Amino acid sequence: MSKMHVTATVNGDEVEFLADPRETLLDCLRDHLDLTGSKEGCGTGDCGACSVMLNGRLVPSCLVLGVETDGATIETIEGMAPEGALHPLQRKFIEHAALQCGFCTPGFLVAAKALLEKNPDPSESEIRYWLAGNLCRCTGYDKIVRAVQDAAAEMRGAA
Amino acid sequence: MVEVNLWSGLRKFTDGAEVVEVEGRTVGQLLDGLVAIHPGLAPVIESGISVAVDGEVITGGRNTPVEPDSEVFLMQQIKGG
Amino acid sequence: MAKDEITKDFKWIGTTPDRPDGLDKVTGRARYGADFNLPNMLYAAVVRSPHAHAKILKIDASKALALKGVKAVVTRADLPTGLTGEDLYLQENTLAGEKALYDGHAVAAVAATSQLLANDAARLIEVEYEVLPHVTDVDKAMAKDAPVILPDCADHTVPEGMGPNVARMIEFGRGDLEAGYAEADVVHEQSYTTEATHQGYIEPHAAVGQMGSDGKGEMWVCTQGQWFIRKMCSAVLGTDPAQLRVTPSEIGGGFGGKTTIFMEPLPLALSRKAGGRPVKLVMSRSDVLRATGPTASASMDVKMGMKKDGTITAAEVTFRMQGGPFPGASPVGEALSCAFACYDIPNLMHVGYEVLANRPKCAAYRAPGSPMAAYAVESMVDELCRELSLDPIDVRLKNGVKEGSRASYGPKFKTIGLAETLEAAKAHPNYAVKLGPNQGRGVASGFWFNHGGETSVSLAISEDGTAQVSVGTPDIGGSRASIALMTAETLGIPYENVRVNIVETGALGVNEPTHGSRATFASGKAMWEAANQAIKEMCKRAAQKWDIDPEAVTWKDGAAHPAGDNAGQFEPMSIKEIAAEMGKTGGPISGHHESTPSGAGPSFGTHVVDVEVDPETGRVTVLRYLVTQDAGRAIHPQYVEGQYQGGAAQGIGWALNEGYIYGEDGKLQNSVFLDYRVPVASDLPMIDTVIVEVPNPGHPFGVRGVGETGITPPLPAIANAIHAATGARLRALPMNPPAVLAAIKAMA
Amino acid sequence: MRYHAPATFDEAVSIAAAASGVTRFLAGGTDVLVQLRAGSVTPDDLIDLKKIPGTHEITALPDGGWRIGIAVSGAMLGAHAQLVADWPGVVEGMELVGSTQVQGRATLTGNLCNGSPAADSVPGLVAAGATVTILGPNGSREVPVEQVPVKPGKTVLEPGEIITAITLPPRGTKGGDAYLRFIPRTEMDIAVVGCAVSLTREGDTITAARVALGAVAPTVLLDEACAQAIIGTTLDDAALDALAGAASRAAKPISDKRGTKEFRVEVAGVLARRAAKIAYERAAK
Repeated sequence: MSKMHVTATVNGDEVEFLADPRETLLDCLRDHLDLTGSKEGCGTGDCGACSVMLNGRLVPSCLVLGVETDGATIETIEGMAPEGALHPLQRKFIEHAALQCGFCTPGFLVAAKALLEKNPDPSESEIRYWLAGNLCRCTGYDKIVRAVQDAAAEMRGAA
Repeated sequence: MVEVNLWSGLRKFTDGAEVVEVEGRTVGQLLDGLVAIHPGLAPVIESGISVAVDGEVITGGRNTPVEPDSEVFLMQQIKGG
Repeated sequence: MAKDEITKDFKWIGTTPDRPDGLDKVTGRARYGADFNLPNMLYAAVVRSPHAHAKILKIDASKALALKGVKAVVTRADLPTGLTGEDLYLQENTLAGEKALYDGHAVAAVAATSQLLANDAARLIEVEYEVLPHVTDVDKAMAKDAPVILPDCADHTVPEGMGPNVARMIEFGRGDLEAGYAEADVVHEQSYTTEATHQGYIEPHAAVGQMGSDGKGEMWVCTQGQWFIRKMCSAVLGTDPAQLRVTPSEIGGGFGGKTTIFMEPLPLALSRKAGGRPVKLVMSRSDVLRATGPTASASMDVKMGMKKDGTITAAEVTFRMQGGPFPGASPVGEALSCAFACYDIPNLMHVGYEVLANRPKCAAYRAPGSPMAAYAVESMVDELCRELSLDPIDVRLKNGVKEGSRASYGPKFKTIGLAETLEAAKAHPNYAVKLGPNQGRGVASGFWFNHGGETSVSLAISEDGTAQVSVGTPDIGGSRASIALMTAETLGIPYENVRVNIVETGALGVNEPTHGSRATFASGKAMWEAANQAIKEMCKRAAQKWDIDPEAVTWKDGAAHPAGDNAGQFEPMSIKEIAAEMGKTGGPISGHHESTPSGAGPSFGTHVVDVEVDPETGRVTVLRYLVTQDAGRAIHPQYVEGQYQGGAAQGIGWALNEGYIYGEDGKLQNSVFLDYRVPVASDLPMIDTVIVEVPNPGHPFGVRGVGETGITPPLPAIANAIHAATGARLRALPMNPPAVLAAIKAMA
Repeated sequence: MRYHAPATFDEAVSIAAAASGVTRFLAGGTDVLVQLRAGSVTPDDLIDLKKIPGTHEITALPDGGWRIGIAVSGAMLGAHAQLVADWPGVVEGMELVGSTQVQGRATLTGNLCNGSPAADSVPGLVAAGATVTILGPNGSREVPVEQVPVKPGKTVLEPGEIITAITLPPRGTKGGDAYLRFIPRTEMDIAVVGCAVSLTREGDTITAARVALGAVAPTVLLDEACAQAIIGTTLDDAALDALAGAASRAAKPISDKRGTKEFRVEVAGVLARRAAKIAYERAAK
């Protein structure tokens, strides 16, 4: 099967890769662009570990084909601390011990960032429902919710 | 002599005894002594058991010392998650 | 160690600094099992049985091998013969032999130059089956006329006349049951069932393996225990463990499910057949649910007698558990030993049966066996408390074990903290919240033994006085942080000056996995021994410089000091000064320790949950949740809380919605996260915690393992709360809405 | 697998007409990619409709109705304030499909074409009286949504036919709709039972109603008896009881891994009652 040429903007950089039409965006990020921060936990859009921003919208990259993203703008976890300075969410996740094994963490961070861009002051319930598509099996979510609340408060203060 | 407490399922190998007096200064010696007295226990001990000495559950240590007045229990082997 | 020797004045222990691996894990840099690639690497796919039980008549891989880019196919014929016992079962589970024993059982594997090609090739491997009758239900598997899964599976414990799938029988007890029941005012007897659940770690199993024709190999793998991987893969492949070097990746959750092998020998076997090219194999979620190691399903009978004042006079259980198609995998022994571990009961009997079934080979899952046992026993205690109108915490305090109590499984307990967790629960504001209509409160306690296990640690002082610690227990929930804190405390240096490395099998002696809640306990204890060796050496170097007796030097706050005025007047010599000169004063300074440490103190916990039940739909909403548990000593309290909260969340999932669903055809019907329903963020409230600290005398800092106990009480606590809210008693898990609604309707 | 990204619907139809093997269309992709991943369906030709101009648009029609492009995601639907004000039940049905992430991908058309009786967005469309425009080699036709699913996994679409848009009728004044579903968790499930109610009030009296039930039959049901139970009433207790009874009677479910038959019958009535109350309140605004 012939591969297709794809040009996209990933974390601000223009990238090119060859994708088999059957490969997902997640496959392409991980295998062709060596961006392994996005994880595959299910491959069916049920766990959120592969969350990325595609043209400004939060999507599961396992449910997007690589070939669909020609011309698209993509942001992944690797683009969250571009100059090395952590995003407030990243700092608060560490401070609040909002991760144990850390496998779901990139997906949570990308999803939580999308939430705070849309809603800078979410309630606990809004955080929980927004993040319902991000499974975490270690933490019971308590510390994750607190980290998002704290990051939101800090970002509101800074704004 | 040390008193070794068995679980009741083992009685069929020990002529009904739940407590067996064995000579030994280590866990390993006790286990060997048990098998010498009641050979039927050999497969049980070989297939893996835990031993509690004075309340301490010992999984591997045949060399763990045992005092004559130590409280010794044979237990089901415990695995963890 | 005597209790009064355990100090309480710590500089680092009990603080909550950032975890050492935090930055890697929030930036996507941390490398997990599937994040690793090697040059010239091949990709593997596995062919799995679509049948629950079938004879394998023929495997024809010729079409797959004809595809350009397909480099190797392995079947059972490529593995050595003559294995016995657990090694044989591991091999049989890696690749089916004469029969496929469950839906998803691996039958063949293929390696090719791309993942897509490997997947295509796997579909071209033709397997001819003769489908056999199957059994997946534990009670049906017990029957005498059940399909035979493994001929002659019964060991010496099984009496004559049992069904063909009963592999083991366990029996232990004490006292006089009949006399005990005669003393009781109420005697109840009930049966309970639990369905199999999966650990549900978010990271699927993944490995890259490489092995030459000389049997020398390398492996990168997500695992709780790299030495177990080494030993088990070597056994399955017939190679030497010392010739296989296993490097653990970061691990995306395990909960016991990554303490053994499933597909891990396959990349090695494929590599060996493909001329030594490295091979990567990553499981799909569906593979994980179908063909890794869930916990057992259980069918349990409980009988208990209680006096009007709440005294439990006698109790007995009979547990039947299936652990998949091989003996030795079910946690029935652990379940029996945990069943009454919270109670001091004079008259007890435990009977257990391990049963084979056409389901995946069970693995450990967080406090294996204890949650099912607690569901049965703690529900029964609640039934009796309600009948006698007694407060459930008071009854547990009255009967609860304490130091010196004889455990239900035999020996006497040393220092333990069950009563303290009960008191903490009773004193917590949650226990006083007034409940509204359709709301109810449930209480339950739980127990786990904790474990020492084979442990090797080495510690080295760097030239600048910082320290590196090499441990063999993968960091699954923050153990780098806890071990670094204990190292800083022991050496008297800043936390930031310690680096804890999780090392490969070539770098240390044997270690058991991170299981049995042992990482902080056992690796921490071994680190302490190793650090003290290094300290002794540093004191020696200072003594040499001061020209005094080494015994006259003590270590305090990261420096050597003269032990007293008689030792001489010298300025303290810091670790930095000593380290800077170590090359000239006798060489590198390090310490190491290898042992199977004893002294792992059990951890008890008590949970209090409030639920609201929608009487029209049976939906259970968890309103508030409290965990009180004895940590012995919380080294990094945030990660202790994390263990409590995570355990509670997994238990809530098990109680309410998780469970394997097998069809009449013996196939798993819910092998995706859409239908295998783990709790999502919006399903749970904040989970309140109280860290009780009754120091464990078996550890230099008083540590008890904290990982496992927390999953034990939620199952019965929620059942008890649902009963309080509705009057309906749910004696089968999961207590999902159809089950709860049916129970409510059955009362009307 | 060949991937096509046609620029017009006509081009898409001609690609499909020329294809001889398994053909799938890509709107949101949340079902197609799962099947692809599982290896259960690997199309020979995959036709991505998202690059066709207009497919991402929500258009207000002159008569007060709405046209929804086939690539409009759930997230876009939920962000459209006017559409939400008119048809909150339709939008909430779509917003229940999958996670926030899936909402960035999944579409009404895709959910409909998947042909699942449990599809969350379909009862709302049926209750609303929505129609779809179908384009095929033989031209275009307009079909009510309730006629699109034929049986589980099968729709009225002939080979080579595609849906080009969904049309919602004018809401008018004093109308309201609502969709409720039952799932065991709070999120991330497919309906065990779903119920949508759309109604119109004059004062306190219901003058028109459509009630649709999901996951209780091989296709989403539009039930006339349910509607009759509340038309002409003020949705008093007697009407609600009648509605619940009618919904439970209409339900002809099976027992499966998501729920038992008895549970579904019972809860169909519970949800109908609750959804009707919400729709009734919304119609007053």
